[in-house]
Amino acid sequence: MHPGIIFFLVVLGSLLFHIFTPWYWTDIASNWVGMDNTITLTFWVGGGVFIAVCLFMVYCVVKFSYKKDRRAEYKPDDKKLEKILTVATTLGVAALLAPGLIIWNQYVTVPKNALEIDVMAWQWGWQYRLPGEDGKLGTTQIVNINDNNPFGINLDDPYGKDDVLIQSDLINLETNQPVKILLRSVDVLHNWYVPQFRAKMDAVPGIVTYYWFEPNKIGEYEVLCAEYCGVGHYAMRGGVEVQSTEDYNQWISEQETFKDYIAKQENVELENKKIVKNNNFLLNKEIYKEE
Amino acid sequence: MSDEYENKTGYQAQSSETISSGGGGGSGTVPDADHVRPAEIPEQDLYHGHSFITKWIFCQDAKVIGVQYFLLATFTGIIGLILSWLMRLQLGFPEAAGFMTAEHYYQFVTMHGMIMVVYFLTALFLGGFGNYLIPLMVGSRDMVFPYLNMVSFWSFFVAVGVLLASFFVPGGPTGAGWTLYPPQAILEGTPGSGMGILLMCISLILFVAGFTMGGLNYLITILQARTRGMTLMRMPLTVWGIFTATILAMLAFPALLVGGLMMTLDNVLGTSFFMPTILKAGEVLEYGGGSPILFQHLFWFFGHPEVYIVALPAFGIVSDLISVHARKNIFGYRMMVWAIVGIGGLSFFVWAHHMYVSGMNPWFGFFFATTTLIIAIPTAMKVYNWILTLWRGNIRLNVVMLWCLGFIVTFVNGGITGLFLGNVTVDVPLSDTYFVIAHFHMVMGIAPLMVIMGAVYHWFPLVAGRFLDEKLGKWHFWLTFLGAYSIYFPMHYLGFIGVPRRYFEMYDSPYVTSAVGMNEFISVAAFIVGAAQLILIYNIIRTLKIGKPAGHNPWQANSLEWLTPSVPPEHGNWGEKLPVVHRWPYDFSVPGAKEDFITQTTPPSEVAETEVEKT
Amino acid sequence: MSDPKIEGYEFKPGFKGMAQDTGSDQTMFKGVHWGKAMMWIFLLSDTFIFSCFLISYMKGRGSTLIDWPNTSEVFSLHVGSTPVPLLLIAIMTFVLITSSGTMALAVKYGYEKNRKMCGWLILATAIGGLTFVGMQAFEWSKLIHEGVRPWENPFGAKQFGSFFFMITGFHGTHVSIGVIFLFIYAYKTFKGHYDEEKRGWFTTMKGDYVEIEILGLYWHFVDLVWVFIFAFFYLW
Amino acid sequence: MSSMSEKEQSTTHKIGIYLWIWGLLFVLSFFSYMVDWYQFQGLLRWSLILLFMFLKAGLIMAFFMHLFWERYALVNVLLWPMTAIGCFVFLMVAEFQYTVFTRLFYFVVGGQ
Repeated sequence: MHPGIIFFLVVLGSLLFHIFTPWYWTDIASNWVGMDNTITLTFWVGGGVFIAVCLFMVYCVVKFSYKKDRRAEYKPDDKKLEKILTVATTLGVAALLAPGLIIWNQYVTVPKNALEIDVMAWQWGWQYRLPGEDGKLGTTQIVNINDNNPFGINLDDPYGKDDVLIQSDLINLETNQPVKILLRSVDVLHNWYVPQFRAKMDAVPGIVTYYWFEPNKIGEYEVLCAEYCGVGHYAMRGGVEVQSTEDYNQWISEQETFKDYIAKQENVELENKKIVKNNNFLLNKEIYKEE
Repeated sequence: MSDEYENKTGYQAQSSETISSGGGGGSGTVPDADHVRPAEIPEQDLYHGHSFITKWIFCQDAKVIGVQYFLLATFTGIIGLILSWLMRLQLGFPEAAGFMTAEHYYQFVTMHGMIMVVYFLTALFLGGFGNYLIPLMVGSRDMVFPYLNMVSFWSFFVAVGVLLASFFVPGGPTGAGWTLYPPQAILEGTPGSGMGILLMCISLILFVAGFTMGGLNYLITILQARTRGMTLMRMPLTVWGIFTATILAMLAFPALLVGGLMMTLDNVLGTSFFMPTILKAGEVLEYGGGSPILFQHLFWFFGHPEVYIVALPAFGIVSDLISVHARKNIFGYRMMVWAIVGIGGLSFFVWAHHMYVSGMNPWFGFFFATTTLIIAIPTAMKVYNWILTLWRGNIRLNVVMLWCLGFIVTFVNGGITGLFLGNVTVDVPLSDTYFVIAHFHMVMGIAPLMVIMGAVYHWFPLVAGRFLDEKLGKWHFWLTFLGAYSIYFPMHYLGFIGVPRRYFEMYDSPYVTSAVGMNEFISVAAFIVGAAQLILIYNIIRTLKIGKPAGHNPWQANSLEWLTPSVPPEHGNWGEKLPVVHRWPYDFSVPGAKEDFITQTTPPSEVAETEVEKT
Repeated sequence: MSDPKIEGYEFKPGFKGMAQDTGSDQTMFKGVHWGKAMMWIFLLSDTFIFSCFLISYMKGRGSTLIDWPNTSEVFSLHVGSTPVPLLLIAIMTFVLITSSGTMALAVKYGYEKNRKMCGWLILATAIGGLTFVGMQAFEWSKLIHEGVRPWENPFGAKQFGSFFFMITGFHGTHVSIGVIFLFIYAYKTFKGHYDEEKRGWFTTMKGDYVEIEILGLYWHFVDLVWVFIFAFFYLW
Repeated sequence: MSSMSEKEQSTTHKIGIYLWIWGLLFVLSFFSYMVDWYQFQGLLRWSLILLFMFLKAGLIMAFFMHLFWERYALVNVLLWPMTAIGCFVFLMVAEFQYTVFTRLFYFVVGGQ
């Protein structure tokens, strides 16, 4: 078989694979349709160039394969053709870049009404914190983290007391409500990524990073860690449930606030102290016995 | 010691006019048209080895050093290949890979990446092809600092030794991913966070030191030791590619060196360059205030030029191969040179497109997306010029040309997906997924590999004096090309469904279940492609014994490396007198010429009746 | 240096000359010795190393919330009982500049083939460098004595100690290597190796006074780096 | 190296120029030391520091390292790569300002 034909089949196969592939992106569940559209645009432009270049190559290979009595054309360059190609390429690239930059501008500009969610990552798990009635999250410090303060909230920050704590890797979101994901990590890099929402950003220890999206499809989604974070990386999962406003309000009212949590912990501590006392008592008795 | 140096006399600044017709017939008087400026650099003294050790091991001949680099890089590359097999076994057939833990998997991923990018591709292109071809192509006797060149190889040797030693230390090699991002690289929870990462950093620092010595050689040889008549704009594009890549390496490796050094200090001394306050297993570690993103900036300030360090020599070499085997001049030579230089220059202003979702200052996205897509323009020009070189050529469809065609297909494919990832918005859903893996394997794994293979088939007759077998070569090409394409083309679609990279296993997510079949397919293809490389090894061994002798200039090429008095060229390359260059290396199929090529040393008076446009 | 004479080549000044040099055959840097060209390119690479260090330092110092120590206090020296800010650093700067000046003169006398003068000036440079390293060692030991370590710092941000020891250490290593080579070159100059074109140990090249200039380039570079370290580390 | 011997006459300069530059370097170093001595602050301090630094660096490179007398081909090869460093510096300034902003805002100040 002529090599040109095989190369042609490769191009054709690529095209057919693209058309008939069962592996394609998941149904989008957020406002970032623009990203999908830009990808589609890039596919049309880029795919067109790929096919055009490869078919031209195949044509050349078939048409101009070696003949002993023929001479190749002698033409060191063609300024005009090169100019045309440069301009055309520049236009194509600009056409791809423009929507990219516009949507990126939306991506980094968070709408005013977005709900802030503190996503805290560690090796290997997630937990979440929502603002309470004041609508603001309290500041945090990693050094504050202990059993009584699992999020490391600064105790002297008045905004922190009513924060809603969700000590689970599952979180619920309200549909059509923009959320600003504030990512932080206590140890290494992580990345809170839901394929259906398209958006992602690394959680970096030492700073707080953010991105935003607006979930618009009710359902359950899986959270994946998308930045390598050690041996447990592949198993670092979480979940998101997008709910209607009523269901969401119902759910949020059942969650405990930092204030509740402190009160509960104090109770537990009291209980623990009692238990420890008892234990010590028993222990002492046993030691007595042994002696 | 001084008697070991030989000054090949007979070619001094004063006595130049009588022999300036170089490769052509020296009839005594030289026509005006053939006049070339007399020599301005004195003849180089060379150290000639006497014993086996100084001739073949601690050798100062750039050609031997080139082969040494080539062999060691290939050896390391084969280790990288085996590691990739193990990874594919785990991903495709996890039940058959029961011996592999997640730790092993991540260690293999890391070592595979680092080996292939730095110790295989960089060393092979610059150390291997660079050493062998630069002096031959620019017409010098050797590299300008042969001793330094030898030390360069041996530092690379030690670097590889240290790298491989990390397989045998407690904790094993580092499993931090080839990007070595802190904090995880030096924290428990990542395999090899103690000795492994330390040895990796040491090995990289040795590599950089060794490479700097080699790189100085390549640059000064090209800038200051060309032969008479060899202007920069008469150099083959191979030399241009290697030259620009070396400049990039000289300026980019410092960032890696600094990053590696600072991480080593974080690891060993407990400094906090990259380490913020960290809570690990309920305890706050003794770090604080550092910035992990700084490492990423340093790493990619090196890492992006590194991509072009691998790609530019490939661009250059493939241009030469296409031109020779299409019997046609490379289309738009000037444009090709400026594209190489432009890509090289721009590559220092695009690094953070690897970091769109890293949490850096979000406004950087605008800057880096723009600069990144600007790079697409010169790159696209190069692609156009390659295929326009084929247009109305007289294409020999031999193995070398097949590899070039394979390069064009894979490179265009990978370049197009680069438009996806460089454009900041499109990168957001696709980054850190298999799309990225497919993209960079296609564009800087398979595409440069195609060029390496083409170059091996092309220059083997020069190095060994015998042709590699065509039939075996065709089997080798089709298995490799079709296999590799079917590994990486479908892999993009895994990225579309959102499978993150660096997952040890991926079968418990409902939406990726359908990836099982594809993973098995990719793994099988990977095994076949890897095994197909045995054909090349067999071919080389067979050829060395019974291959068809090549003789002088077997491909009817123009460039200087084929015009040495002896094949393979000896130490000193040119025998009695250096060649004199009269034209660019692409005068193929000139109308009116006797044959379809005019070598670079042919003086104008000999081809006066032809219609040569360029000189 | 001013234009050498090359047979069959007419030098032109300015950018026109640059275009002509770049477009010519054989060499791009006309009349520049291979070793000198190599040293320049190496220094360019080394510049990137120090730039990366200083950029990291800027990023590290800029991002920390803990106060950076007041350098004019930390590096002050007591004269009698009054603390003089940055006194030692100022002296070190003057010493290094002095040695740079002697080096420049050594290069000049080298090209004039004034063997004795050249040798003595190189020796003076070496002694200047040695003094600098000695004072740096004193400064290190003073800071270590006060409790500053690469991993901690009693006066403020942790990164102060880390960057201080790393950057001055790396610079000090450059100075020390330079001092070793200065002594070797002084020996070779006095021995007359450059007059009789004796080959070096590891090179096929014949000895030439241009080697003094190459060494000089390295030494001035070390001084140059110190200018930046002085401005960014001590004065900021 | 034969071409070098021809070069020698043209490579030396009068000793005066070296002494002048030497003196200037001392003076500039003294000035930059004075910036700290008088504890200038803010923009003035920064512009003075940078001014004296670049002047000193320029003098060393131009005269001690002979760049002033070198041909433009060499000078340009050496200076153009510095644009990459400039870009790196510029972006890292933006980066540390962003870092310190997030740290202050989310760890210390917050909504207060």
